[in-house]
Amino acid sequence: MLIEEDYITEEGDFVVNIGPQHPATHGVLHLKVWLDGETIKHIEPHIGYIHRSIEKMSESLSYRQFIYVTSRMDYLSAHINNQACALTVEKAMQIEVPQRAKVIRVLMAELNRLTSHMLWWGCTGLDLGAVSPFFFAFREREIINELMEDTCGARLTMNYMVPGGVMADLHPDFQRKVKEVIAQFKVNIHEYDQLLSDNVIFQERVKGVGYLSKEDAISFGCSGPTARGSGISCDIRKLYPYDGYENLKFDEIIEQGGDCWARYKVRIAEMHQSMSIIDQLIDNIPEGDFQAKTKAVLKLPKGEFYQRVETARGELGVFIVSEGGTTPYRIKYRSPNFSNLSALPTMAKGCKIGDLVAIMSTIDLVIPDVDR
Amino acid sequence: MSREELKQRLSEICPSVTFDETGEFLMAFFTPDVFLTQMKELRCATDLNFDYLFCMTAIDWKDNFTAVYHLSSTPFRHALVVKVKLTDKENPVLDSVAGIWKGANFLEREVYDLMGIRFNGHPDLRRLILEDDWIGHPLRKDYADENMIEL
Amino acid sequence: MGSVSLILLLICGLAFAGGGIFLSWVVAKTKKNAVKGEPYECGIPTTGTSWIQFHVGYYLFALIFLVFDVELVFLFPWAVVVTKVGWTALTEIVIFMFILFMGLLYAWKKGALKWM
Amino acid sequence: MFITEYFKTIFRSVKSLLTGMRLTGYYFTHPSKTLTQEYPDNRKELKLADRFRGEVVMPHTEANEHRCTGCQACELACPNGTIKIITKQEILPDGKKKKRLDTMIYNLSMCTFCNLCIVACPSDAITMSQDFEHSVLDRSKLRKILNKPDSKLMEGVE
Amino acid sequence: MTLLYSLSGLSYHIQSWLTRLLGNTMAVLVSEMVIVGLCLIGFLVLLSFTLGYMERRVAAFMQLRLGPNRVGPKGTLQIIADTIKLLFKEGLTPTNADKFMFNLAPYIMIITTMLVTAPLAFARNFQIWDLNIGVFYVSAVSSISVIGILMAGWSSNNKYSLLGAMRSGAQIVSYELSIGLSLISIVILTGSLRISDIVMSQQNGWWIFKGHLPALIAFVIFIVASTAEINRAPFDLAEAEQELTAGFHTEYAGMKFAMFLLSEYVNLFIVSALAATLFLGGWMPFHIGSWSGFNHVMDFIPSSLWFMGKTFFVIFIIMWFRWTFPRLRVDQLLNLEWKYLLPISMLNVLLMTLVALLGWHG
Repeated sequence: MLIEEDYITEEGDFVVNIGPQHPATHGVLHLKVWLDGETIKHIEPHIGYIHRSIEKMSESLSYRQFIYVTSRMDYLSAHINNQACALTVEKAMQIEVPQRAKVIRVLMAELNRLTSHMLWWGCTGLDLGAVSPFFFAFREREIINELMEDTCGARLTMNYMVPGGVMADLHPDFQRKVKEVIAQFKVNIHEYDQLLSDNVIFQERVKGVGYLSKEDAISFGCSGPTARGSGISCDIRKLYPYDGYENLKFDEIIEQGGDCWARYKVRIAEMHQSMSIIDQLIDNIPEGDFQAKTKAVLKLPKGEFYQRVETARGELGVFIVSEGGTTPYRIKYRSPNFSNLSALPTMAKGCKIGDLVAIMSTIDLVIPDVDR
Repeated sequence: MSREELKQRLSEICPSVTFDETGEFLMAFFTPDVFLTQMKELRCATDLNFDYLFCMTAIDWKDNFTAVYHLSSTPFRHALVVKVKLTDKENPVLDSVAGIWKGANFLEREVYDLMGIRFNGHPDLRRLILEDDWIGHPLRKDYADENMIEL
Repeated sequence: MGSVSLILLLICGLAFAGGGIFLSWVVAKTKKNAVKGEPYECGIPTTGTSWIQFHVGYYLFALIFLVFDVELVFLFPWAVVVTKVGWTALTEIVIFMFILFMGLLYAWKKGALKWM
Repeated sequence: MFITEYFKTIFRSVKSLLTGMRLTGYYFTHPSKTLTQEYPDNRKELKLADRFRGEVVMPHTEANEHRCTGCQACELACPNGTIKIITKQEILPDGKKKKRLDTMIYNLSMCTFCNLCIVACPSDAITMSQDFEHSVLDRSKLRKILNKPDSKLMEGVE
Repeated sequence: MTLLYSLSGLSYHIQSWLTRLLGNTMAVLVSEMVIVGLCLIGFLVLLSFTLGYMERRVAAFMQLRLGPNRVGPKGTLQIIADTIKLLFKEGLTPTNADKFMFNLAPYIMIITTMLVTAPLAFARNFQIWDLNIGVFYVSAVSSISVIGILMAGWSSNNKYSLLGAMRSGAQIVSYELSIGLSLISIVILTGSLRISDIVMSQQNGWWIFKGHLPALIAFVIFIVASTAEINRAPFDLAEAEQELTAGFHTEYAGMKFAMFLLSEYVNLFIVSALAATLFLGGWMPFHIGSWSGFNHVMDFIPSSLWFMGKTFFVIFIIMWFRWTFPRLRVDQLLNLEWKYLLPISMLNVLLMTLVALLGWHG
């Protein structure tokens, strides 16, 4: 009904493999590309190069242990992944999370979203041939990472969330440092515009490229900035709030363009929104416990539990089927990148090879999240 | 549409439907034989309009496979979980919904790869994640691999 | 030094490139195997040949280029004498360029300047 | 009008390009903004966060005492089987038999630094060190025994 | 002492052998040529080392980094270390490649680069060959390099290489026109194609100041087009790392790859030197009207320094481009040339003729 026919290789077709070892695929993604001159006729994504069987692994891990594995899925929004798992367990066991823990979680998640978007911005520049943005993006990202290190003990795969709250209290310097870095970033984000957003070459490269219609975006199950760039309202923080997002003032960014430029603008605007959320919370961290009292061994009641959160790339769903034991019977991670990647062939059809790079960088793929 | 209205409406589409309301979403059990037409109805009926298949997976229960479809509607914001029980453990087959939701193409390939459910009418049913010559389907409970490490 | 220098430069280039590559051939350890000889395509074996008939878009540019390059060849001697000849030279070249410019516009309109 | 639009495009493009060049030019002329940390040279100034998770260590006092009771909580908490605890039976002065720690094997090559073992430990016997230079030439060196030879359980820790 | 003796003995033997073989005049000529050739090779190698180091440092400073700083004082020997590394790399040839063309391509690149250096005026009265069609010669010979690139890309039997080579073919060929037209607009002013004449004509002011607006436009177009001509970012579509991994030289390794790298840097120097010669007065010192004191001080600086200074200024601008801008797409690249640069430079030539005929260029 809606599916295009499978592409059949003809005699004399120019088939180029892009990836798994390619500078622009951001990981080990293999794209088989049928070309006509420079124009893309068809793309076939081949994934699974770093499939680590996280779902199968989680089936043998306890509810305290399985959280850490999810940091390795979308490693750029590790906090948010962990948060999703912790929330699912809390929902199933009906644990009341202290207010302080909720605020800390949201703060950390938004900082994480900022770092993720910064890295994405740098990589977008890098993919389109401008090397300098990469280093500019890492300037603030590095400070935020160090700040994470202060509180969580690690920079990328933090494992800071536990069912019932967070693992440790905030570092005493946390508030001061966050304020510093946000103030600095508010000044420096204008450099992002000067270097890329306003640049005529960059705009030419992304405007009108990689069009994804609203219908297609819904049909492919896209989420996050990829879908919001096509005009779909799908911000989980707004639609199905968790951890106190309902009390915060922020906008859901929606662009109608559907092209790379719209997706780019969504992410840039989201950085501003994240900063405003951090501004609202940083001075209002309530006193209290950072962790609810939980039993040493967690046992989920029998049933099925689904919890979704908004990671930096879209909707992450954790679907746990429990038989009442200490480990999940079946666990499924609905990863945002998986669905977004499946829309890539539609977006890239009829574009040039150079556009493919732009499209991939504005979808902001993280391959470990696709493979899981 | 509220949960009661949804139940009412679903019973119209499929008289044999049974419900389970223990979870967060309304769960409806469909039967495999007329599954495809009912899914089409869910997608196309103007008052239901389940256009967003946001999660699809399968569970290996001891006596059956259960395919789980998480559906929601972007205009109405109601959600539904459709479940189909496949009792044939040796050779589970289900109709493909890849023609209804484009995203199901990849999701079904993943389920086929890891759980071994075949989808009738899928345009390109190959293994997605593992190599083409992999033996077995790892997410099945009876899957055994000599190289597997027990933790 | 005159035109001899061209031969000198030619020999220099040959000697330099040849010397470098020869030196590398002498000092570098060579160990050939089948995989090393494969063309690099991100680690995936190539499908089909790379030597295929290529899209015509590439050659259209070569054709238009040829027209304008001939123009350029005419312009060089003209440019040398234009100040001596005076206004006649300008009028002539305006006409010449106008015709060429029309050609460019024609190609533009026909879509020959669109990359396939 | 086509012609004015044409020249406007050129003007706008050149302006946007110059804005970008001004930014990189600014940083070129301000070397003090350089962020490079010259790592092996700055070891002395390099200060890692207190909570940085380097590797699991077991602190010993000067009297060669540790706090590990050998309860195996960390072994159970570890998701990857990084820690292995071997216990032995020890006869206390009052004649009772008691389980005591014999060796605590920690396999750094399998550790993901998730901190779950530290949280699980009831007697605060293990902690994370700030050491991050783990590279060795021989893989077997990553398998470490955390308790020092002939070390004893600290008085009063149960 | 023995070594010195044996060296002078050796050179004496060679001298007498040459004299016997070729006669006196020819012998002197041959030995002179060998010395000049060695000097030239040494100069070019040194030049590409300098440019390599400069590029890394410029890039680093623009990106808040330090750049190479470990090997040698301030990292100056880094590039030599890299060359030695490349020297010890295995020079692979793909099994299915067209082996003859594959191995020939680096030679073509280097020889073209060498040949273009002939008419450049490095300093006052210092030119390898001051031929009367210097400008024309440069524009003619430099376009041979596209053949080298096409050969490299086609013969590799690699799809990335082929795409890169085809792109570069269309690109270099197109931008050639703009370069030619901006050269012509200076030739109109000087009435001569000889490089030394062009430099001498700028005695009382460089063309970029004397030539009014058309000269400025021609200068900008020349810089942009020559950046494209030598395949440098933002026009590095032939290599386009993020799209074609390494474009036309994907399959090259070791010293053969080094030859491409070297020719890129020397080409960068050549186009910058040409821009400096045509628009910025070559080795001519900077003079201001009747400020004789100032002018004397300027004259005191050696002419070679003037030339190098101006050249490196242009090189810096081209590097500045590279580390600021994203890469263009292939159709945009050709749009830029055919729809913007070419019509404008054609108009510019007419404008320049007008300026010349009205005698404003004094």
